[in-house]
Amino acid sequence: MKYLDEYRDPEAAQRLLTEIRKTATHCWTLMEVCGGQTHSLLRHGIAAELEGTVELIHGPGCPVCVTDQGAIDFACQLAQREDVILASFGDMLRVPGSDSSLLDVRTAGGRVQVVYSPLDAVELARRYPERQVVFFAVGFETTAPATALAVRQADRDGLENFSLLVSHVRVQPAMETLVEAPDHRVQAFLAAGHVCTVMGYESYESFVETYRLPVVVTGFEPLDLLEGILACVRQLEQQQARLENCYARSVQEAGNRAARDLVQEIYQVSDRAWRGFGVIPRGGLELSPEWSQYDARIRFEKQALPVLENEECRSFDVMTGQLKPTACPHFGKRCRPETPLGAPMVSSEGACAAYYRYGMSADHATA
Amino acid sequence: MKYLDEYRDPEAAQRLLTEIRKTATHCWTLMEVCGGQTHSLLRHGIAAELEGTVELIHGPGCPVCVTDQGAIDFACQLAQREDVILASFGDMLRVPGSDSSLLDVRTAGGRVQVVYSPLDAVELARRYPERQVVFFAVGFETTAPATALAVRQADRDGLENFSLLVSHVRVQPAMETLVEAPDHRVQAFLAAGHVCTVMGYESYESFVETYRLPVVVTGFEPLDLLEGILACVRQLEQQQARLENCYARSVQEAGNRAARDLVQEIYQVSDRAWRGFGVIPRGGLELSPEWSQYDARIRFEKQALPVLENEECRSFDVMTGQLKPTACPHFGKRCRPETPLGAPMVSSEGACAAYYRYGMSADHATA
Amino acid sequence: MSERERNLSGSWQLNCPVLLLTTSDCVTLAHGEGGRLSRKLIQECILKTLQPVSSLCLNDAAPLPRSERPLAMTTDSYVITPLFFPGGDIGSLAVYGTVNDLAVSGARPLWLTLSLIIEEGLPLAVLERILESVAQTAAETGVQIMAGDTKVVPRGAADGLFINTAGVGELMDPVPVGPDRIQAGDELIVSGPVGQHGIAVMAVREELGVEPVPQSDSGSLFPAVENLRHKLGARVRCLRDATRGGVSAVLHEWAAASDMTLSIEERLIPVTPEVRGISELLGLDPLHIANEGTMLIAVEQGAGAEAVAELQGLPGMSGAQKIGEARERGIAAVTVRRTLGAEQPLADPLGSPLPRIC
Amino acid sequence: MSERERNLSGSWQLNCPVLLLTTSDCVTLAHGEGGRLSRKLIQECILKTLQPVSSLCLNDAAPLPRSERPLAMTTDSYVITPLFFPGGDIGSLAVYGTVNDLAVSGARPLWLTLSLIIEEGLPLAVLERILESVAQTAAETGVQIMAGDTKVVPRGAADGLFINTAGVGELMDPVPVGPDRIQAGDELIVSGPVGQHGIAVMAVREELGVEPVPQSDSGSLFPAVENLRHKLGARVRCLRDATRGGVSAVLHEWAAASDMTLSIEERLIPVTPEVRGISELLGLDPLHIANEGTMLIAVEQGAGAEAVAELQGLPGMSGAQKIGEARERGIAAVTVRRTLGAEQPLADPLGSPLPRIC
Amino acid sequence: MCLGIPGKIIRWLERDGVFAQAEVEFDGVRRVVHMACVTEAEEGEYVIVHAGIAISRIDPEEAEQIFQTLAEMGDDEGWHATETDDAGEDS
Amino acid sequence: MCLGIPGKIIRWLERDGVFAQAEVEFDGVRRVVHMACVTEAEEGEYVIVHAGIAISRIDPEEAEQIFQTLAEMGDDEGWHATETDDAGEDS
Ligand code: SF4
Ligand code: SF4
Ligand SMILES: [Mg+2]
Ligand SMILES: [Mg+2]
Ligand SMILES: [Mg+2]
Ligand SMILES: [Mg+2]
Ligand SMILES: [Mg+2]
Ligand SMILES: [Mg+2]
Ligand SMILES: [Mg+2]
Ligand SMILES: [Mg+2]
Ligand SMILES: [Mg+2]
Ligand SMILES: [Mg+2]
Repeated sequence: MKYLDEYRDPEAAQRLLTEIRKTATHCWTLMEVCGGQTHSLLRHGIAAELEGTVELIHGPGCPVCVTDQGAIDFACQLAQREDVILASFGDMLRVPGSDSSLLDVRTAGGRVQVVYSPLDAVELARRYPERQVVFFAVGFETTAPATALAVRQADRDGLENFSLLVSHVRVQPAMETLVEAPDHRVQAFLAAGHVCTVMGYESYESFVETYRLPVVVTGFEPLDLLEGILACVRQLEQQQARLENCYARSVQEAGNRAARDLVQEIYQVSDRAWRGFGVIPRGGLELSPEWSQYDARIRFEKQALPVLENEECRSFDVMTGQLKPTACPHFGKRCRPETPLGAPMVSSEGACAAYYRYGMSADHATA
Repeated sequence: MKYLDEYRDPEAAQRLLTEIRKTATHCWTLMEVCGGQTHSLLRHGIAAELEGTVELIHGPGCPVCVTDQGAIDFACQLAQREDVILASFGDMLRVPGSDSSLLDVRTAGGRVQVVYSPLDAVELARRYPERQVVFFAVGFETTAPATALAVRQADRDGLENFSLLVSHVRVQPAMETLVEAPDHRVQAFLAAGHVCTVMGYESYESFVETYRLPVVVTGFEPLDLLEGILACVRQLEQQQARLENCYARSVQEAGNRAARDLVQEIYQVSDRAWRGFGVIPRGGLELSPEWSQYDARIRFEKQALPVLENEECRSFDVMTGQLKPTACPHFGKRCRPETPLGAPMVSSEGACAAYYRYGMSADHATA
Repeated sequence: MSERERNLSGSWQLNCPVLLLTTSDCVTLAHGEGGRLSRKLIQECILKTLQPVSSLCLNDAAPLPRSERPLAMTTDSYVITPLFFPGGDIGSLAVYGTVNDLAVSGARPLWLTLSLIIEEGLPLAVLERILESVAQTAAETGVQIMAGDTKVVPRGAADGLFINTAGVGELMDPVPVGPDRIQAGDELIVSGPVGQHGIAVMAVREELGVEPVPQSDSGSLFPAVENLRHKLGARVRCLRDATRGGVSAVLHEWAAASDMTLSIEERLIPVTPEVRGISELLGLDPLHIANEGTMLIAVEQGAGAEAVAELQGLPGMSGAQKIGEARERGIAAVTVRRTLGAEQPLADPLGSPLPRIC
Repeated sequence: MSERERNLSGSWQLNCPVLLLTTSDCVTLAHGEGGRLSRKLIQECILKTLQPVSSLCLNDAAPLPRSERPLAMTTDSYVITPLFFPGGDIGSLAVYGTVNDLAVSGARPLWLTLSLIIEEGLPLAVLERILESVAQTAAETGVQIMAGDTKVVPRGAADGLFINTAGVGELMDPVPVGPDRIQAGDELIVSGPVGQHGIAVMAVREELGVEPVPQSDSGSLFPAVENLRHKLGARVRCLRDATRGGVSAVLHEWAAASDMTLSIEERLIPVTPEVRGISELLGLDPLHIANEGTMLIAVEQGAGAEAVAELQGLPGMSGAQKIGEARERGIAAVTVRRTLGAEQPLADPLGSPLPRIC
Repeated sequence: MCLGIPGKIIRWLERDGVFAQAEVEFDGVRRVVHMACVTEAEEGEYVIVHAGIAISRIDPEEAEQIFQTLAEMGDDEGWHATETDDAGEDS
Repeated sequence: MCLGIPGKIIRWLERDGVFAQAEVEFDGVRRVVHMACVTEAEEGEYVIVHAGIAISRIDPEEAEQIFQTLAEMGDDEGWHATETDDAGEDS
């Protein structure tokens, strides 16, 4: 596939690896913000190859992992209602709420429908006029244009049985929370390529200036990641802290104007409870008042969602890079993909799940 | 079983048969009003044994057969609603409406629940508070106390999701309609034993006087039927026309006071469309105004039900004794229990179905 | 009784080992999707429970032991609601049913396959209890479970659990000639009271609220078949377990196959008081109600008394009765004599009888 | 395309003879209740359609022809939604699936049983079309249908139609020794592009709206197995159709059975462009997706090239590839080399992969 | 229509008024029956039950009448005398 | 997060505004994609698609950059020169 296969070229990847190894005089600690990058780093074996050269720590980059337990509980409650179809991305189904996951609810008879696109959920609303279709709108800024467009479509078609349970989160406030922690270990960031595709990277300028940390906008394929890592390592070796864009085929400085307009039209910035973090000021998006008739929380008369957390799960430490997943005392033991204690073990993007899947087989982990 | 087995004693039945044959100097034509009696006469082979001695013609005695097609159509519509559970006696399920039967509707996804008792339908309403449970209240005066009691129970328990689709019919007005026809052939009536158990038989006095026809209240077991037939034949041989009670172990002259009170409390007499007859004045029961909140017709905003009929079905002729089921041109050919043209072929009490089942095997009918 | 209440209330005691692996105590879709949970379910729950009666392995097909005799094969799916009923459960039924189909065909039941279609959400403890019943019934009837399959379908796509068993058995000499060879004069025998299974299931399913709860006749017919054939040899024409459609359906099938009239007498039909009471209450005819451990047998003229005596001497068969005989085709394919003694056609039911008020 | 639209719209041409008997053009509960309609459905629809490939009769069990060779037996239930999918339907699947289970076990498929669980309301024309597909597939694969069963369950108690087939076949010499005998150096071969069935079904079921609709690989593996065994004899260690859980599930089962590390290379895995495109779109790994006409084969060290050449010469097997080999147990039971060439564990999926956005 | 089956009252559960209930036996089984219309019946008596509700008490004396008639028929071995008796009773 | 896959625009279905749509090819398959954010793209161009909506046009020149860098790396067979070049480009 064009624009995929060439970025997975083994020989080119080896040359970049070599270059990184040559460049690094000692072992730098980088954080990849996005779970998609975590996935790719582990799937393609990059993290393993860089052991001793670059330590990659996994950021709060999975909107699935950070979705507040209270929101999941509410989604589960909605899915249990006879009049509701709860539509969701597949990723959310195994994430545990305080009692149960959406998959558990479906197992117990609730109606949960996996969709590829929020627009497919609008189609469901068209097809089942006697049901309320609630789309569980999780995701970073990348996904917000698609959910915003779903609202616009529902509005155009006058669908009164469509609403969103919005749990969109914003990346940069979380990065700030993270580096505000006195003991953080991050020396440079790989910024999330698709978030930047939508939002651009202008806003990182002040971040770089404030925290004096390199930020490199990075894509998702092996060469993209290796290039981003190399750029970070070079800056670090040169004791620089600049904002770089290594994913320029998709990312422009100002992002995508139409996408930002869509997001701006439908949403407004709000505080948001992040799983494992607590409430992050300006850490999420909510429907603007003009579109509040599409807000499932209002439609189903539920006000504030409690911030709930499984206390045993050390996801905060994992997501802030304080703890390698494998160093969590529960990892691979009580906490496994089939019996997750926390969200990072659930989502296929979650750092713990990624380590479990790519780094450790079941035998290995328990041996 | 006490009060059943002794009334099925073969030897006693033979003696009554002999007595009837001895008594009858020529072949009399009797009508058994009740489908339960039709069933028993055919099931036990009594009709066959009396051939040439007594001709038994089958009256409009099956509330299933006479339930207006419009009511069935409405029941089918209700059953198709997602919020409704349509509860019914098993008998009604195969009766065709203008398009389809309740069984067809269930096959197509509608929720139709067979119950033994109307009180079981109230239990359904308790169990499914989020659904509307509509009980299809068919039946003669015999069944009306049970459906009336169901309303009382629902009322006691404050069940707002229970209602009746009332299609109760009254026997005597139909008998009057029948004998008002100039060409009727009935020489005596076996009155329906369980209708009289509830209503008594005082009201037949004027009937006997007006039409000069013997009326003998008769039970359902072979000896009961044979005794009733014998009583009719004796009266006819003696050119008498009296009201007799041959089911005195269950029937009192005034009927059952408590049962009549229940019926009176909940229902009022009304005109009613009878399938095959058209509208019979005072031919049915409807909920009295004080109980109209339990009327499914009102609850589901349906006013008058059209009187619909399949024109090919000769059920009027069959039910008025003008036509033996086997003489219907469709009998056993296009009209069979699996493809009924009319209600009498559907209900297990229907005269056509009874003839088909007990009198003619499929091979026989088409041979 | 308390057993039954427990069954209906669904408060199972949980002890399936696979539970340790997942937070859910129910079967989930993942259990059916071929990955780790599938293997755990199969190995730690199914294989473990069935181990005493099974040569099951995870391979695709299992070799059968050699057999010197000709073989016969059958299949049946079991879709009963509720899964547990008085006198049995879907697991025992799935073994007895296929064992009986082999037995009445003249085969000694030897090997079964067991295929489960599980609705997402079935409590694992329910599954385990049913598998234990399968294992126990297989042990009792001497069959080995040779191959299996497990599918999980989404909530609402099945009714708790469906089981299919296919069976292979050795044909014993002489094989019954079959219903097409029924002759005038042949005697018709029923091995026990009729209608028990159907009435037992209906009583629980429709919540008729009757006491005592009637018991299903669910059980193995092989010992009776073996004894009969030992005693009567080729004088047994054919046998059939009177399952769906009851005795009536078997009579109609046999009448069609033989072109005889099969004529029975109502007063001879054995019926238990529970079945009698409920049948009268609901206006049902026990001849049309399903059985699961009761068969119809046609024997040569003159062999009826010996067959009945033989059956009545066997455990659980004391109710065996001759109920009629075959005659040259008369007024109808199947006839019954009731109160007045005249022969009249016996209805071939269109479908399961529905409770009547009329 | 127009075929697919017709399938999805449900506008079937109606020509099932049983239609003549009832006003409904759908299967009703009465069709499953053992009475007249049951017999009509079985005789006039099922038996008639299957007649060319069947020794089905209404008796309880069917005698099997004598066989000189040892036999093997298997069973599978088919619960696929939708019933018709690009490249097949539940009927052909139910025959191919069981034929393939016999084939990969080293048996020549001979006899099947066919058990239908029908949801009330299934159009009779759909049933007939599926039975025709069963008949055609049985004819193509040379199997006879020996016994059958039909159940109808109430609306909502099943998902249209479930089919169970059990199969018996003759074991051919030499029987593959099985995955527990896989040795270091053994070569792993896949018989064609992976993931086609699962992706085809997902594309239709989830209405992904992709064009062209990817086709299932559903088909018989017996000719390939027979050829391979003819050419390679005992050098074939074991074979397995890579159904639920895909190639990954088979590798994990084999690794567990053999205690080897099975190691494959991502770049060698054959994948069609349709499967590739959809997998990337939904974040799925074709190694975890189900196949229905593609198998994994383990052969002795050195026999891989011959096996691949043999397979590639067979119709429909041109995509066969060697994908890896067995080694002494290393870092994990199953490993894969991707872009950077390092060996890393291959996940044993928990359940069917769900489409991802993350 | 109107399938009505005799059952024996085993035990009153709620004796009074419109919501009266009793346990009633039908051959081998018992079930709760609504007794609103036969509140004055006693345990051991038989009632006719239709659709879950008792609609009458069976009068044991009246239940015997047919057998007396039959016995008389049997005695006389003819119908004339019997007819006279019956007519006498009925009129 | 944010699985985004490159696809090639085959055909515009609705070009304008927020409800714009095009047929987009992903290796062997095509599907309708919402194009609200890339209305100025042309047929034959590639877009990145996430959750059914295109979020960017792929810039073909920028896409080549890494391969040029690599080519240069390859030519020099060392990292010093390359580093200098790269640093030049980046700063
Ligand atoms: S391994 Fe499990 S408990 Fe530990 S941080 Fe990850 S998700 Fe939480
Ligand atoms: S046989 Fe059929 S058409 Fe004729 S009167 Fe009876 S129900 Fe109607
Ligand atoms: Mg069978
Ligand atoms: Mg069931
Ligand atoms: Mg059988
Ligand atoms: Mg299987
Ligand atoms: Mg028995
Ligand atoms: Mg199998
Ligand atoms: Mg299906
Ligand atoms: Mg297989
Ligand atoms: Mg069967
Ligand atoms: Mg292939």
